[in-house]
Amino acid sequence: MTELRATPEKSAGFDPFGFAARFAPLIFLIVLMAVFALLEPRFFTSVNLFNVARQVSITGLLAIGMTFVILTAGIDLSIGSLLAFAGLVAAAIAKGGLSDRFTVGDDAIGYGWQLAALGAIAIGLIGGYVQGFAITRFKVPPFVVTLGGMSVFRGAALLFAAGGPISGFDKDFAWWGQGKVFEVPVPVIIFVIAAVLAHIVLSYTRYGRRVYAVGGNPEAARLSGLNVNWIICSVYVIMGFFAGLSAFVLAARLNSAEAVAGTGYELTVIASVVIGGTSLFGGVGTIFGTVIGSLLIGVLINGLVILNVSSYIQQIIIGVIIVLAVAFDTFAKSRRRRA
Amino acid sequence: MTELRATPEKSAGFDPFGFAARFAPLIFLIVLMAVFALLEPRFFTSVNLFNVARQVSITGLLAIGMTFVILTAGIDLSIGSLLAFAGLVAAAIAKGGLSDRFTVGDDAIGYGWQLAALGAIAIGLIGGYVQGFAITRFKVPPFVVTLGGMSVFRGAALLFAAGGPISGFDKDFAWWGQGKVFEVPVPVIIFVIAAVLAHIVLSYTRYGRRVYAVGGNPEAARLSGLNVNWIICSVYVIMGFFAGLSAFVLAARLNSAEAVAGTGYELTVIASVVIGGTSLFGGVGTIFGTVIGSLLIGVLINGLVILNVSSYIQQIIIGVIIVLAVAFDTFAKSRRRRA
Amino acid sequence: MDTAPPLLRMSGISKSFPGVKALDDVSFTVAAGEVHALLGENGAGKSTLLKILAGAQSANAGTIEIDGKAVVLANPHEAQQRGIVTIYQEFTLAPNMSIADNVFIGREPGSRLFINRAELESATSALTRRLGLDRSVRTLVRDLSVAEQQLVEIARALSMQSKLIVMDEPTSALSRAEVEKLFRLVRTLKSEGISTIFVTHRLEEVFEICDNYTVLRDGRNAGAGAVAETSIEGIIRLMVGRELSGLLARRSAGLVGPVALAVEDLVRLRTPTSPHAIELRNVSFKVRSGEILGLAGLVGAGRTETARAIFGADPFDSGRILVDGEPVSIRTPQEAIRHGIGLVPEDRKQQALFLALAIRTNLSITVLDRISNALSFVSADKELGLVDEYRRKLNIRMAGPDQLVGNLSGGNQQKVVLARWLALGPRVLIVDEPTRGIDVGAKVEVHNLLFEMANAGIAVIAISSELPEILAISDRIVTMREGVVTGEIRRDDADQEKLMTMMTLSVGEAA
Amino acid sequence: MAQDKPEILTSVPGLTFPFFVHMMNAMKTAVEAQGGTPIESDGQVSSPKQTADVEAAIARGVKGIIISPNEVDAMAPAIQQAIEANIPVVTVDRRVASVDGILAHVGADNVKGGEAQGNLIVQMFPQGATIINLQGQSGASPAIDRNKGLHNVLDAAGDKYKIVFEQTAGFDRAKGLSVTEAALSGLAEPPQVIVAANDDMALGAMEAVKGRGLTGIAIIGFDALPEALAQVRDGGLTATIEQFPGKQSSTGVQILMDFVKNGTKPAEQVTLLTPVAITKDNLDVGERLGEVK
Ligand SMILES: Nc1ncnc2c1ncn2[C@@H]1O[C@H](COP(=O)(O)OP(=O)(O)OP(=O)(O)O)[C@@H](O)[C@H]1O
Ligand SMILES: Nc1ncnc2c1ncn2[C@@H]1O[C@H](COP(=O)(O)OP(=O)(O)OP(=O)(O)O)[C@@H](O)[C@H]1O
Ligand SMILES: [Mg+2]
Ligand SMILES: [Mg+2]
Repeated sequence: MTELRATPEKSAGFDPFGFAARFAPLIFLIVLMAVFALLEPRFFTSVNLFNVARQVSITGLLAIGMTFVILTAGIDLSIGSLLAFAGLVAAAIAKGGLSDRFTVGDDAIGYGWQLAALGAIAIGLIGGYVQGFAITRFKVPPFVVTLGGMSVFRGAALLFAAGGPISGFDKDFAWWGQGKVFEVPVPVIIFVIAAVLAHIVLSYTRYGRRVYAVGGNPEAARLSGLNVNWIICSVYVIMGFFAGLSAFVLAARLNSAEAVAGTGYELTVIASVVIGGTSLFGGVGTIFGTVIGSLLIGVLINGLVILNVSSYIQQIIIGVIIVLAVAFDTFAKSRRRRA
Repeated sequence: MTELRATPEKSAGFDPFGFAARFAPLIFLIVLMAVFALLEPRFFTSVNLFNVARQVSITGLLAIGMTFVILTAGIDLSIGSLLAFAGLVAAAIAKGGLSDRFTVGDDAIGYGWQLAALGAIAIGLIGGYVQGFAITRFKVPPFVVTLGGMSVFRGAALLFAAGGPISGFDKDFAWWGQGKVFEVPVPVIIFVIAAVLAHIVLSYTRYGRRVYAVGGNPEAARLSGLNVNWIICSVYVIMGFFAGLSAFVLAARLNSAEAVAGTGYELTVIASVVIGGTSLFGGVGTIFGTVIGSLLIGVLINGLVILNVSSYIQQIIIGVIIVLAVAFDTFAKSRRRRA
Repeated sequence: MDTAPPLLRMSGISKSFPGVKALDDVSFTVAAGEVHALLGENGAGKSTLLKILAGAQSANAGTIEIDGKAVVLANPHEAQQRGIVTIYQEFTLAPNMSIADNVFIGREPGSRLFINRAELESATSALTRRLGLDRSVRTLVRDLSVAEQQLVEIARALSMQSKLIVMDEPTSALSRAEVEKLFRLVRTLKSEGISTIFVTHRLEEVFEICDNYTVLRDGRNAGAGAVAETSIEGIIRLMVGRELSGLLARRSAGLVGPVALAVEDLVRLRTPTSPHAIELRNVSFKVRSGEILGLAGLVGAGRTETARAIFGADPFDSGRILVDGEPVSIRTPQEAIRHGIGLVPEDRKQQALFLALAIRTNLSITVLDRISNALSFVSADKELGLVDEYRRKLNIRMAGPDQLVGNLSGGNQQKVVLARWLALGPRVLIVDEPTRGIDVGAKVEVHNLLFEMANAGIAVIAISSELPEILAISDRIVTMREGVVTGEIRRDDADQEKLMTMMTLSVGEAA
Repeated sequence: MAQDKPEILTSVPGLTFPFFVHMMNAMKTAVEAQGGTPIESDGQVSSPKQTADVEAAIARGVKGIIISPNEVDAMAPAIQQAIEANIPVVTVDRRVASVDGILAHVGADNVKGGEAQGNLIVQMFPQGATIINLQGQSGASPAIDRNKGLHNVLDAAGDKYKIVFEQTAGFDRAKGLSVTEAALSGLAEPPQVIVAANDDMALGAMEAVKGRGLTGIAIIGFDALPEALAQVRDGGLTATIEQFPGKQSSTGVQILMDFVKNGTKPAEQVTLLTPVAITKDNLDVGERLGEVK
């Protein structure tokens, strides 16, 4: 949204409040990183920062999809479950079935990572489409449909793998989660490419404008002749795509897929998106913000662990900081309007 | 005159669509119960129905509070954590501290159930107030504040009890969860009283009217002279009260309080409220609907266990039925419009 | 050519809502190149008919023919494909998107995939300039005033390929200057052979711009014909089906009481919530109890800002407000109400109504304390009595007190808002565009109500963009321009021309 | 549901954990083998849910209950209720001490399992060691008990055993990985031992260690899942703890069915199996070794 705010004031030189409003989450992130770096210099090593980036990539991919959903004033609670299901399907394909589920390393036969990735993404797309269909066709609120989906996909994942993990993939598969290109972890590269593409789609294409319009005022969008149902359905399909993709990357990263993977991801991911300045009421938000929001949560979790803060206190700090980050963003924006 | 033309349709006798629209969740519940009773007659024994009622009471109390919150277009994700924290505080008070946490039965010394109940409710009220304050004062969306609260209260609960449970209360305390009055379990009585009171407040008092108004259009409510912030804050306090109350009842029911209690309750409770016809956009909903919604979920869980459905398939069925219940409600209401 | 079918023929259209038959066997014909007025009281069914034409609602019965061919308009997209473009009565913009994005939403220039921003913006600014909307096309719609938003909606309609433009009360939020610009555009369209359907409650406008008219009454055809062959009275008779009762006698100015509200040097800088708001500079005026003070000005004169500042809806930076001679501190609407000040806001849907709640709840919200007992229980009897009282007094058309306000016609919604404040009985009542979208009959009723209130000793501040209305109801008129008071005049000394001059004076000239 | 096919409630804390899935399967197989019909209950890691399941089973009129309680104190009232309804109850894995009348308990205490981990560390590193401890999900009773057992041994063994880093990783593989990565970044020296409260976290830690290219760190899991056994065999993990969930279950079912069918009470009211640390040397102890290919 910040970038939408076209500003005649732009020419009036540097506007500190405008800057703060636009980059509030980024400022917050930088301060947070500075604090961690001061408290524990090892936080700031390149190894650790790459770790953070890699950890963030998985939920970050989900957050990109979630940005589309939230821009239409929707929500998707099913992503964690869908991810688990898609991951198991990918794993089963990669292992050529369920019988060899624990065979380790290259001995594992199977159908290759290409088919496995396709399988995960297909499951994601189908899961997203079914939910989008229920939302637009039966007029059931996204919260309810995806709450149902959360239960259904988890059940499906557990049933599919009979409750157990599937693990040990070949090197090519594992490369997608563990490999590096010039020191940069592969998941990070995937995340960055996905973020850039999503940014282009949202900012410069017809489709992107329509997503904002539907979120901003669905009735107005309908009366303007947009196919609102189609657009709403499509964002859940996009979300499903990202759930499938991150399922694949996560499986490669862990060298294993489990039915309990992704539990609780929905809230982390929604929090990342909202911290990045996207409004839960739709129509306002950017991919840039979402990336910052995802990094903020990733840094927070990593930093507190590195500082070896007791896990109970970690939870308290994380909760407080999430609220503060959004409060700071709100405050910065209101300051700007005052200025 | 349109107003004259309006009347004949009303006197035209029973309006099946109008009836279906109003009582869609109830109809759905009755059909569900009939199906279970047919498939397994033991579902319909009085023992089992009282079981269901007692199980529903705990989440039902939370759902009553959540109805207030959702009526103002808010949401509270922190209830499970707040419940755990409040329960532990009550337990510690009942046991006279943390040192005797495992002393069983009447040997347990302590400050009595009265103070314990007060303690749980006080924690609930404070927790609710702090969140309501952050929402109204810092203008952070309820989703974010209570997501933060969810993390903070869970951390606090774990810290308070050092992660472990506190258990073994005296008979008077346990009566509130395990006792019966003329065959009717005490939690059920508490739930019914609370539901009736909440219904009266929402339907017949000034305060109730204002809650609906604030949910319906906060700006209009402000310009009509309502203290919108006060009302919004108050619903989180009410939610906190119910979190404290149900924490007390749950501790009494299980004869124990744990830091992990209530995990995932937020989604079940929100689902109950929405199934009961309350709109997540605020301004529309009833306590009657919430009670039906809570029963529906309780019956579903109980019925599937009694039918000996495999647990994974249970999850799939529950997910599907939640969506169907809301779809049926929407459908019945839209039929009415069309008619 | 005489045998050619008309551009549009709707016949036998019926539409029911629960409890209401909005349209009953309505026929409606529009020829190519004409400007056709669709008239009727509030709730007559005009908007419903036009929404059916726009594909936004479906009829229960009836046929639509375009150029003699029967068509089915299942959704707005199909209607637009056939060249029917609609400006709706309600707000249909995305508030967080820019003017340019809103104007071309769904039809952006560019390649199949990507938008050409430069072209988008230049095309938009060409349009907005023609309409006299003096804003960067990148301004967010939510930062615009109601009038400006209306212009954006018009710009959007004009940007579409059309044969027929439907305008449902486009002028209700506009002042004279913009109305004239709009009419100039309508005439240009007409010369290009494009037809316009025009809905308004300002009947003079019909005689200015329209060729033919159709009148609806209670969802049925009440008459149609050429504008040249009728008069305002003739149309009113068709609309109302009876003679209108005249204006009430007003209490003479001599009986006006002491100063009830005084505003002194009110200053509000470019401000907290709206970066583009009008700055108020040293606004001062007084209003006495029993008096109606008219606030006149062009769009952007700062009248709404003044009203909102007095009412505590927005903060102001300096200045004093005195009630009954005592300085008071008002920071919230609640405090304003406590001091006996009420405000009927400009935008009823966003700022006044609870659309999903019942009429009774909407009406009683300001007086809950009065109609409830010590235990804070609301008395149903008192509440229903209240609804009944105002349904009669203001002739509100409703299916019943439990009907949702959102299902009322625009005019009846406005009456519910007025009733809410009348019920409270404030000492000072500010009404901001109180008759926007209200039909002629109801307008008289609202005016009479304002008189009654003044007669009862209430100080009334009336803001209106219609000069005839200001002249009809005020005892005294204060004019504003760009946040500055430019003059004050007694009604008896005022006429439209004088007011117009005062409204366009700049600060220096005013002094 | 005839008299000759008695219905038995088989209830475990949560079927999202492979450990309990195995336990459930063992229970069901044993019940069927003994001529009963198992009624499955998944506690979903929630005491109220497991209580509800027990109540539903009582209403259904099951002939016996075999249960691994989600939380021993919180499940006490439900078990009490079953006993009052004259339904025999056998508890598995976790013992409910506060209720009288439980037919039998078959268990391998989680505290003992944690001690087994500690003892293995002491045995492997008699000179002392630096240790990363990955705890289970905060507040969950196996997490508490296993952690307690580990500390019992290491704290007693003296200062040379330094827990340099201790965090929860929620019994979750992805968290096991990310927490270990952070821990390795935060420590000046890599630790000698990583001990985890379940195999999932240990396997996650193993990936983190591999990712860093470190060798020679002993990684100890818990639960003896087939995958962990495979890794112990292939050298990825150093050890895991076998609690014999299958044996516990089948023994428990045996006792229960004996009582249901013949009214025989067990000789021993409490049967405790000692948890065993499985390393390369005693892989054959692993109950589920057969599932590993
Ligand atoms: N969605 C709806 N649900 C129920 N009733 C409706 C709905 N929309 C319109 N109505 C009713 O239909 C009738 C016609 O309304 P309509 O909006 O067409 O009137 P109108 O002629 O446009 O009035 P106005 O001049 O006030 O805009 C009114 O009685 C109104 O209450
Ligand atoms: N509800 C509101 N809150 C904040 N600012 C508002 C609001 N409504 C209007 N404004 C701002 O006030 C400015 C001028 O509004 P408007 O044109 O209504 O002025 P006005 O003097 O009241 O004129 P008129 O009454 O003729 O419309 C607009 O630019 C808009 O940004
Ligand atoms: Mg209308
Ligand atoms: Mg105005």
